[in-house]
Amino acid sequence: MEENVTYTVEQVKSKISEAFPAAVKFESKAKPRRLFMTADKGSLFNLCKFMKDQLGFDHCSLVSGVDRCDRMQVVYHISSFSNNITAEIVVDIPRDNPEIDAITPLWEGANWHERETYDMFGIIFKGHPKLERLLLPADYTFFPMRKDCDTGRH
Amino acid sequence: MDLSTYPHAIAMSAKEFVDWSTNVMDDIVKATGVKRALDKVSDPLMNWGVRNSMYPLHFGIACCALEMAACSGPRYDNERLGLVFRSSPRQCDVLLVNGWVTKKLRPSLRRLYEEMPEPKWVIAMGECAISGGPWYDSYNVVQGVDTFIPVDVYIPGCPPRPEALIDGFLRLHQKIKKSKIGTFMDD
Amino acid sequence: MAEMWINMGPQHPMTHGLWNMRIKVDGETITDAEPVIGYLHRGWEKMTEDRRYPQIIPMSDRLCYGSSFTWSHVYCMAVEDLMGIEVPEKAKYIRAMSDELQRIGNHLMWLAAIGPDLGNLTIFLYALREREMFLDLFQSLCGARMTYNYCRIGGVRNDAPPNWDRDLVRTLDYFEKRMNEYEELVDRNKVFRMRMEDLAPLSGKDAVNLGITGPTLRGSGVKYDIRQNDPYEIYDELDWHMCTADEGDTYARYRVRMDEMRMSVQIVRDILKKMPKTGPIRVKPPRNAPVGTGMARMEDPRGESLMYVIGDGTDKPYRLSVRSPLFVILSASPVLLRGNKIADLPSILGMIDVCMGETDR
Amino acid sequence: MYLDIWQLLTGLVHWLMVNIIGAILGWIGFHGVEHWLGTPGVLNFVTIIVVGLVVFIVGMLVSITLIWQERKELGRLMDRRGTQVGPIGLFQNFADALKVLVKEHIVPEAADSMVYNVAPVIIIGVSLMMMVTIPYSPGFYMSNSQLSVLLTLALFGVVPFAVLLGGWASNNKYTLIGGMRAAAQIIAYEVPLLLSVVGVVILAGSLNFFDIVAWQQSHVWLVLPMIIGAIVFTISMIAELERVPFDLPEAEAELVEGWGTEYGGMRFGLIMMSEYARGFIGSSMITLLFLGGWDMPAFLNFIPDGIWFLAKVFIVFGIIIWIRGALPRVRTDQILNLGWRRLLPLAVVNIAIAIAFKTLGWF
Repeated sequence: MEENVTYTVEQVKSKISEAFPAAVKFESKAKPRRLFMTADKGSLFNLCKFMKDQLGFDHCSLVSGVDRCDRMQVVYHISSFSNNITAEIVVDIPRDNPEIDAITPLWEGANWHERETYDMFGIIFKGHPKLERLLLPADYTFFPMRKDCDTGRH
Repeated sequence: MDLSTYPHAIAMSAKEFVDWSTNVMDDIVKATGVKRALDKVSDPLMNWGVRNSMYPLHFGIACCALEMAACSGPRYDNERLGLVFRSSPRQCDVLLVNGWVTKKLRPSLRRLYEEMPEPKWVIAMGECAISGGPWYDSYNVVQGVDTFIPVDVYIPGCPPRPEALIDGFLRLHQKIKKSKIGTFMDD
Repeated sequence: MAEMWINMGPQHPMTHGLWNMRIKVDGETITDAEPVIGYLHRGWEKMTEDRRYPQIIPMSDRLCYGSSFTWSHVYCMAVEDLMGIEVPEKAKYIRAMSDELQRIGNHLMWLAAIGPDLGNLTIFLYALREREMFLDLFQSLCGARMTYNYCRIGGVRNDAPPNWDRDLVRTLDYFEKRMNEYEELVDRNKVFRMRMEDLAPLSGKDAVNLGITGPTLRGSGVKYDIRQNDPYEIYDELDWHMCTADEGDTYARYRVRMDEMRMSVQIVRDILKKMPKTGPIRVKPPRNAPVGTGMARMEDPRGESLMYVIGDGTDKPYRLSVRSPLFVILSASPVLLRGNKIADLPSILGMIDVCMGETDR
Repeated sequence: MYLDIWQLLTGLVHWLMVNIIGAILGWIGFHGVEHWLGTPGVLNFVTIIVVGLVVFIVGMLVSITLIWQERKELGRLMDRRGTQVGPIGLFQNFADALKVLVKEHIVPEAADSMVYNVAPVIIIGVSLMMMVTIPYSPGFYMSNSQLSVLLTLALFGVVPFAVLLGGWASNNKYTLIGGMRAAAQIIAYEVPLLLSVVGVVILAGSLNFFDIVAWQQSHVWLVLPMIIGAIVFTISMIAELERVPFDLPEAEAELVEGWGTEYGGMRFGLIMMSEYARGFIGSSMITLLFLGGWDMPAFLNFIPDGIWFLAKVFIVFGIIIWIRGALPRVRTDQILNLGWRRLLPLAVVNIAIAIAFKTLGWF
């Protein structure tokens, strides 16, 4: 990333759609300093790397999983300190094989978020340095945040 | 003295002798009424001592831990009552459970309780420790600390105010006052 | 001495909260560290899926008991974002004011906690003494000492009681005098400085990469404060500036927090000047949220807090996800600890202001 | 003006043994025992025991008062009241003492039980033994040895050894680190402590407390010529007593309760007690060596010597408490740096000053 270059939301949008014409779709929602997009499972890591290296998104705020019953989603909130933009990337992954590339190698701050998402949803982050149970005791066998997990039973 | 109740009185080992002499002393003290006289002095004295120097365990779990800290602050100042928070369970008398107990914590809390020397008391502070509180439908919260350790005093509130905590300790005073903590020998 | 692992926790005076710091020591030096958390995990996010939107406000108060108002605030902002509600002008001012008072109260609790960490009990009691004043203010504002249940979706619950402004100004005047007392006790104390300076330095680049936010980040010289860079409520209209320090060591983090307390006092004074005297303080939210997502982030006393809520057309959220600032800062604690002495562990961890309720959720 | 306890108690014991018990025995008819009781050897022996008992009880009472003083003074420094059990909190320590009596005695399963049990005995025994050498006034003392200063300092050096033993035997990582720290600290601070006393000894020309105080009475309080020595001695003594800012062996923030983590019940109570007993000895050493002991302005002669001495001890201990209220704990490496790089050279400078004074013949 070049120093002291700031981009507006529109510039970021155009740069991303130039680099990833097929994989990334922007949502119509528009709010100041926010960017909403959906990305492909396969191109997520490259998208994040592009955003970090070229566009100055240097802070991973949140990685959260969502169980949509027919599919899983991973939602990334990635913000930029220089541009003051927060991007929301929604990635769909199949429910029977929940695997996605880890972004911990890019942002160390995503480490525990991904661990927690694994802990709660059972989503496997490939390339994560230490994907173990974080909040729950290691001997738990269920993933509590999945919608089909009946918490009353445990 | 009737030696027939101690059939090995003639040839006994050192341990047996200790037991035997303890029993004899016990019998004498009880029969002559010395025990009652001693208890009359020692019971109120010991009881007063125990009541006025209760050391709670310095163990903050959740919200109520801040009120515990506020209780030792200048406005409430629990040291007036001789309450000093100690960090080692070996030196404590009161286990103050001030927050929800999760399944991951339960073994540790049980162990802390076991590490404390007798006589010891447990105060459940706040709704979470009493019954699970707002987390009544959680998969990871133990519904009440009294499911695995005996609790003496419950302080309701979410979180209880520091005055309520001090009141809880004073209620524990009343409970100790009723117990026979300072009697010299077990009846 | 051979290297050995020490479990510091779950019951340990260093842990303000409940967690377990596993450290590997070589004599007195820490060679490795691994935080073990989850002792307070209660399935907060799962439970919210079974509560109606207003019912979650008191639960979010209990996310972090040190700064409960900011958490219910960020929750309400996220739901307002989802429902598309515009908050009345006066409610925005009251919210920002409560935020700043909460920030002072929380920083005072942090100041109280680092005293025993460094081995001095006096500062603990001094800070608690002043914290009581701010708790009193909150008590007359909303009736509770710590868990307020004050913020509402679409505004705040009630207006300030009569003469509350007068009490507030008096408290602030008094508090500014007391701040000098702390600085005499800590900043002008050679031993305090000896313990804190050049301890666990963290460069701004590392701090950003590790996801650290809040005063810990600003202590490393990174100028980033969500109140300024991504303003919410009315922070862009107020007269204030960001507090940073360049050294990146423990003392810089301490300085940033102390400056923030003074800055919060200034913000509250400014709000009192600019706040409209009359006006609605609350709009009625719809019962059911629309299908969609809402997101809000704000500057918690500890860093960036973010809530992400998905609505599915019912009166309960489909998913509510929380970003806790400490969750991330704690994951970076091995980096801060490595190479330091055991004796410095409490002060390094105390300086990031640990609050486990929001970390474990 | 002082009370000669030896004279008084010798007379009392003689009267009790010869005139009361002897008379009764004689009346019964045990004439041999009566004469044996009256022999000087027996009388001396009993007198020593009685004097020891009196000095011990007074020392314990003073130590208990020091605990009370610490609680109240620290409370006031922190803007609160401190303990309120009994009139102005005076009964708090008795309540604590009664409580530890009824507590269960636990020996951890993994501990080395013999060493675990012996270590507190050594600490408590040594701490109480130090009371033997401390004179309260020219007449109120237990022993008047020619090397009493040296003996007291030697006994101080035994305690960290027992701390190390206890910390190791508890089989707990915190206690082990605490014990190690005690050992490291004592090596760093024993040397400046002893060297700062050397200056006093050079000027006063004796290792006896009585001679040192007598010298101060005839010349000047040693704190004036030996100001560097007094400061070095005070700092080293705080380190020796393991109090804030040098209470590393029991650093509460990181080591739970330090080396004493596994000790509970009666042992914990006695260890606490002995800590304050050592605090009393430390403050009285500062008083005796630098503040003139029981020396007083001539016009205040009507106040007994012992009261003067105790008043000075309480003031010195009050300053130590003040330091505790104002300072945080110093780190391990900093404490060693301070000991070796600052205090040791200062102590040597102090000796040079003492030698200069002596050769110039000023004192």
